[in-house]
Amino acid sequence: MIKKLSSYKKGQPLIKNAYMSYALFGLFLALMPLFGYLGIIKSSYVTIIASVIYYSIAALGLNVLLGWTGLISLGTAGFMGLAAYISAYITYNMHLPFEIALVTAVVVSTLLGVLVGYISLRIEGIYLAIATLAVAEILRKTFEVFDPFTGGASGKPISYPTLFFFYKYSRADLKIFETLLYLILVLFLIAVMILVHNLMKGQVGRALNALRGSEAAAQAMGINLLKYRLFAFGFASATASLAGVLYVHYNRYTNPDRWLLALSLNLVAAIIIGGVRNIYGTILGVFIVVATKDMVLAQIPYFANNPNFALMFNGILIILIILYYPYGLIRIGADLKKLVVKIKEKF
Amino acid sequence: MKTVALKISNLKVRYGAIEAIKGIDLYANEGTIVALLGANGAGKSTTLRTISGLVEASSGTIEFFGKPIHKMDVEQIARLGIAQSPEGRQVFKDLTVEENLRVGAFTVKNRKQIKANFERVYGYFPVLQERKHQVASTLSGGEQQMLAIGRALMSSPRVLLLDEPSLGLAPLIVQSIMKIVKEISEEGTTIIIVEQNAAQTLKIADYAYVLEVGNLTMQGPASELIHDPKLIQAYLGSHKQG
Amino acid sequence: MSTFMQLFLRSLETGSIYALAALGIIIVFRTSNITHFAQGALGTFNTFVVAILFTNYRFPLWAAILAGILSAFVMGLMVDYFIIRRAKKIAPIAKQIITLGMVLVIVGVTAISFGLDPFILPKLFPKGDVMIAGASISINGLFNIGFGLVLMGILFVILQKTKWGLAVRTTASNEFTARLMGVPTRNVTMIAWALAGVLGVLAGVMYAPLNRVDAGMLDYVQISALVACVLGGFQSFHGPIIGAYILAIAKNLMSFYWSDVWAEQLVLIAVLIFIIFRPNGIIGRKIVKKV
Amino acid sequence: KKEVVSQGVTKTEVLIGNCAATSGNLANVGGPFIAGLEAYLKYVNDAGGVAGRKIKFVHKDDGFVAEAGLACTQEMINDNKVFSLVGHFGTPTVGATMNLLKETGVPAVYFATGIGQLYDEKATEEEGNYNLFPVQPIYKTEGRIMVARAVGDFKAKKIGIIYTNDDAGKDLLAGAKTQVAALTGITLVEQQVAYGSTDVSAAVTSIKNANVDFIIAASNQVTIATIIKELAAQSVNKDVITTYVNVAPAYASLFINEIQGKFDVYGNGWVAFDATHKAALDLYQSKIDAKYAVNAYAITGWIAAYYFVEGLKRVDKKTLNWDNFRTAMESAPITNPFGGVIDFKNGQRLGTMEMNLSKAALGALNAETNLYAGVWTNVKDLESIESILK
Amino acid sequence: MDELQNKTVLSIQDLSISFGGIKAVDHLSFDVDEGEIFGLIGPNGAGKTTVFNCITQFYKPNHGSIRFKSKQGKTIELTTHKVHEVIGYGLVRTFQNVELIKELSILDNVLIGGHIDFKTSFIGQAFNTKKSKAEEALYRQEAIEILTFLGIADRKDWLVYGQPYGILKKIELARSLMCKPKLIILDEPAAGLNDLETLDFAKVIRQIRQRYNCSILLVEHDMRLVMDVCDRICAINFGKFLAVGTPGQIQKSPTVQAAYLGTENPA
Ligand SMILES: Nc1ncnc2c1ncn2[C@@H]1O[C@H](COP(=O)(O)OP(=O)(O)OP(=O)(O)O)[C@@H](O)[C@H]1O
Ligand SMILES: Nc1ncnc2c1ncn2[C@@H]1O[C@H](COP(=O)(O)OP(=O)(O)OP(=O)(O)O)[C@@H](O)[C@H]1O
Ligand SMILES: [Mg+2]
Ligand SMILES: [Mg+2]
Repeated sequence: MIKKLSSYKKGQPLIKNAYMSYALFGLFLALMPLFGYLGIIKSSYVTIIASVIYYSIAALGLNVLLGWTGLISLGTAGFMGLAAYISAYITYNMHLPFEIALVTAVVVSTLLGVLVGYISLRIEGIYLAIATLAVAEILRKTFEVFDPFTGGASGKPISYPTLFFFYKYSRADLKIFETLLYLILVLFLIAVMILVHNLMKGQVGRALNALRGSEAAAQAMGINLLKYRLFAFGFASATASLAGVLYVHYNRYTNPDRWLLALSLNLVAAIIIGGVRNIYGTILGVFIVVATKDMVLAQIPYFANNPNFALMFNGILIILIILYYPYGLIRIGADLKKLVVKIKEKF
Repeated sequence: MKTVALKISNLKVRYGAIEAIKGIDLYANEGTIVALLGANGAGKSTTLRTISGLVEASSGTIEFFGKPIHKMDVEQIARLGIAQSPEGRQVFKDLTVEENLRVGAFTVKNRKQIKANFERVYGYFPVLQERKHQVASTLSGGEQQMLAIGRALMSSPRVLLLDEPSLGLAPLIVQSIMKIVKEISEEGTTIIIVEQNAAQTLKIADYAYVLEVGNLTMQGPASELIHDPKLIQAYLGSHKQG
Repeated sequence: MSTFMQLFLRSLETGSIYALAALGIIIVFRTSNITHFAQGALGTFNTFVVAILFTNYRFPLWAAILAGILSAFVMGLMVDYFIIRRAKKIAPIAKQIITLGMVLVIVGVTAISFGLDPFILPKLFPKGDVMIAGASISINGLFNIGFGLVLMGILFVILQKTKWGLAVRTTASNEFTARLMGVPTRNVTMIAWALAGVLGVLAGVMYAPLNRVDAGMLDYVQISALVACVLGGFQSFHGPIIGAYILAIAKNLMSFYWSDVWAEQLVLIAVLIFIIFRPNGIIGRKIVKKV
Repeated sequence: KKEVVSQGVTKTEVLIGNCAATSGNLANVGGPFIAGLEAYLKYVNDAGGVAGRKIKFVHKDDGFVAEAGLACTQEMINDNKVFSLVGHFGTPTVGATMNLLKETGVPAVYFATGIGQLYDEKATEEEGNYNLFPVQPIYKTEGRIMVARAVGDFKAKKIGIIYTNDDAGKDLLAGAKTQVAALTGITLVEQQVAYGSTDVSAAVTSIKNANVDFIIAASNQVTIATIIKELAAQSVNKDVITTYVNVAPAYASLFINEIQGKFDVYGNGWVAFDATHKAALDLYQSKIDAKYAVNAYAITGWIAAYYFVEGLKRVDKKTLNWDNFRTAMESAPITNPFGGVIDFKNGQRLGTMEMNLSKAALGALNAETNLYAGVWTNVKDLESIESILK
Repeated sequence: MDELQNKTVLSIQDLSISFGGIKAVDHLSFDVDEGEIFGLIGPNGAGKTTVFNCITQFYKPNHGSIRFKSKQGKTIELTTHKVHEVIGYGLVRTFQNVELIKELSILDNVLIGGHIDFKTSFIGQAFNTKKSKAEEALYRQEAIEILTFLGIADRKDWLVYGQPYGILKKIELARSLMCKPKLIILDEPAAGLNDLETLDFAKVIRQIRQRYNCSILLVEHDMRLVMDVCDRICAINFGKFLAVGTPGQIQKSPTVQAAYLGTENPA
């Protein structure tokens, strides 16, 4: 293994074709439920990994906005929640299929996102961050008080939706639905990864980079501020709402307390500690923020019995990563490789 | 013997993997003008930054009137009386011209002195006085450059580091800057000046060093260097002038 | 009229709490370029310190508060010394996330060191009401309003008129160059963090008697303070204070005269619309970018 | 057909579990709750367990987050293979796992939340909620009782209700409305405040101006003190009733020094500490960590364990499986050692239906702080809506 | 709006703009011809950058017209257009204070200059179609050619961050060449170059004109460069017109000498 690693040239990924690597990654994720059934991993891990997946979808879109375009949004949770409620309402109260709910929820949330994008032309930096926070707060308060639609603070438990326009849920199909929805999550994640990859590697990515680096230069080079900001906001809200829809159907529940500022901040944190403008970095970051406490720390008996220590430890971890890997933990890969090479040279 | 105001010995500086300064020795006597010349990326700005403590030396020493300063903090060094007009101007963009100058005098305790310095700087650059309530970011390029130089002068420094002071200035102003530099050096301030315009600089400098990719390749009294054929070939081209 | 006055006075009291928290946020922002998401958590921690000293160690209230201020000050210094100082070269966005990490740490530490139970803190002036224009307000409330205003007035003068204030503003503008000019930016940021800590515990101590001391006590104050900063403008120190009072008053009037259910949302929408037209808040001047 | 034991059961042991928030902002509820639960189980185990089996209890922190609660519950059911979930905790977790509990059929005894979805007059096997056994009062039920008290005991005609916009407040409001609709000549003035709100003065002013006879403070925990202190500050001086969740000395202490006799604050209760139930309290206090001696959450944790153990006892030497357990739970009413009876028969899932009434009063004076501790003194014993209105 | 005369590519007429009380540009008029290298000089704060900002629409002038004969052969009144539309007509600029994206490689920075010509749609890029790939490769090729032409191709994969000032100026220039401009406006392109480099740069400017068959409008304080490469020069002071003419004429103009050059005339 060591030989193999170091035989690759510096800076070259292990798998050359990016698409191939995404496909393999997807396959790996897709096998999780199987591992769960076989008892190789705890069945709860599948649910936690699922949460890593839908939050990653939201985080990838947010990375386009935050990382590439340089606009901070603290409104992600609001958009996720909005889409979750819309989708829940359409499937559960209106008895329409999942696909219709998905499209409607994503479209509505994205339109709202685009509206906020308009605001971003006038409001910048920290003001924009807090303005988006205000938007999310407005939404969250509305989730709390608009009971007929949201179920209020008790939340909205729903059942599985009709899939593919015909496949209705019955209790006997529990496992199938669980797995199907999980696979849909994986599929969407890989699709979003490829989408972000394609868009950000090319002209769109460069345009957003330019907007971040120098608005003046970007405009002078013909980049339409409005168009690309709207795109970035639209894209981030679209992925956030996609994630929200997947959230609510996978968990069959949502409540207003889920869509707090803390979640938006966690997603920003995930991007920063995983790696700004880095696809795998984003997912790694989400894993650290969302899953370490439950999947890693909780397995250590000490932390399991002292959850407040786990909380503290998670916080310290975030701070340390930012201090020592300010460009994202994903760089640890390169460092490890270097270390392996070094060790190899020594012996 | 004149007092040595600044003495750099065997200085090395790295930016990550790149070694920008590869071991240089340099000194400046009190009240003299020392020019630091060299091509793009030779390490001139890095040298000045290291003197001010903005960049850490990887090895070597820097002494200010015999006192080692290379381990000191930036602001400590500033308080000793070393001022710099940095590359890229670095004015405080959201502060007014007046506030910028006032910060320049941050280390000066004496109010009278501050007032005198204000008058002096406004005397050198009347346009700054006209614009004293203007926010620095809206100044023209040259006006910002004047502000940066003026700000450095506000602290009545004992050693003044000027990084390309004439950048972006109109010919007339360049001439007057050179005069100003001469004038304050005659008052006893030691000046290290980095310039692209070698000919003009050598005219006012007492001593000059030439840096090439991190190494000192030439040095000598300015009056001699200005006639050195190697230097002429490297920096003055056929544009040699009298 | 007395109804209005009643709401108005109570809003001022709440506004003082928001204003203190907002001022802490703004001081940190202006010196470290960090949006201080841990302002509430730090304030909460130190309010616990006050409560513990008062309840378990039987300190007189004023002594407990002083001790809490001291602990907040020291904690602020420590945060700067151990974390912020090491993060100088890190991008501003990443720096804010450090404060998120701090929230987790502080919430954990609060639970570990003070246990899980909430505490009670009485008012500094436990008894007595005053009638003003037909509205009653407690002496303590009046004190809070007065104290808040005076404290903020002092800070305002310091920041606007003194050399220390200039140092703060240059630190925010361009820290590296400020150091080059001899501005002790590290002391400036350190004191800013310490001061923010103190303002946090003051907000906590003012708020606690209205409610109780528990882990989430300042969550809502934190968000209101952030919104107040935007409303008032991040470029000035008095803007956020004005913003805080306006926010508190608007929320109460809106929920009394309009809708108890939708007041919060309506106020936030109003704030959003306002900053679309004044993108730098009430006080903030427009930042011109010249190319 | 030969009966087999369900998962989590061995000859010597029965495994149960739950998911609760023991970190974060709700740890002050989750922590004591778990402690009370464990104390009762230890007490039972020390006495030899039930039918030769010791009860083993596992729990996990979910931080009050829905999806973490779901994952945790799956881990309990699928990986740990618990026999039953006891004291499942918190609105998000219960909400997110309701489907799962129904589908897997795992018995769940006691829910530490009052959300309305648990309320069912006739649970069935098909619907799946047949295996869910709520014990705590459900807020909707309590809201009805509050109105009954206002009308029956305080002769109020115009009732003001200040409710928080969370599940507790809203469900209490819904219950109150139901009861007002069932009565004649009673009006209800509603004011909403945000849960955790720092300033409720607008709502209080509105209620004051409405000139009501009696006030329902439909809010749990944090916000109750804010509301009552504001009522005192504005000298509204009308008696107030609040939910059972707040009927703990800690909450009375929050406001007792502020009301200064201007008005009385009453609270519903479903656990009574009066003379008849003294034995239960003594037992509890002898087994629990001293710091939780009067902690309401710890007591409810104790009760959660108690209800499960009662079911277990009834299965006794029969095969311990889910069917038998459910049948046993329904077989006869179960008396709460701290008062009240819950009857699960015929699919009734209503939680506690009888409540007592107590009043906040001054307790011991702390000389140094010059503050009184708050206590609750019993005013009326457990009663149902019908008997209150009689 | 009048069509521009045959040889005029840019015509500024009666341009005025003020900030608060300051008249930064004051009824200024001048024309630039096709294929011409035209210098704009004046003391610091004379309003040169402001003129550039008006031309490229970063500032909207208070008064006056700016007409431009576009790549497409039409006369355009620039003041009615948005900043990002200007480059589409073949007018591109560099900045006095370098405006580059530090975290990107030099090559990527240059590629940004090709933005306006990029044809593949968002959708096409999202699916990374053949066409998209081909177009990307084409522009990459072009960018490398330009970098080679300016002599910095060896650095193409380096980050912009940490590059010396002279290189930064060149990257900006390279970026502006990506759109095959008709008129390039350069704000102090030689600032930070030493004497010898400035000399080389004069050559580069002439080569650019030849290669792209374009006009160049430049602001520069280095008189040797200006006098060396410019066909005509316009001098301004306090936003007002002073003189226009060949380098020889300008050098001899007493008003320009007094306001700007000084008597100690270099070169
Ligand atoms: N922050 C930095 N990070 C990495 N490398 C740097 C950094 N700053 C400078 N360098 C490199 O160090 C070397 C010396 O740079 P320096 O700025 O000192 O040169 P200079 O002589 O002042 O050049 P110029 O004439 O362009 O101002 C250059 O190769 C430059 O690329
Ligand atoms: N946005 C603005 N607000 C206020 N004043 C401005 C603004 N922009 C420019 N000015 C003023 O207008 C004048 C012209 O500025 P401009 O940048 O055009 O000068 P310039 O000729 O390019 O000078 P330089 O050679 O120094 O770059 C300056 O005095 C400047 O202070
Ligand atoms: Mg330099
Ligand atoms: Mg200019």
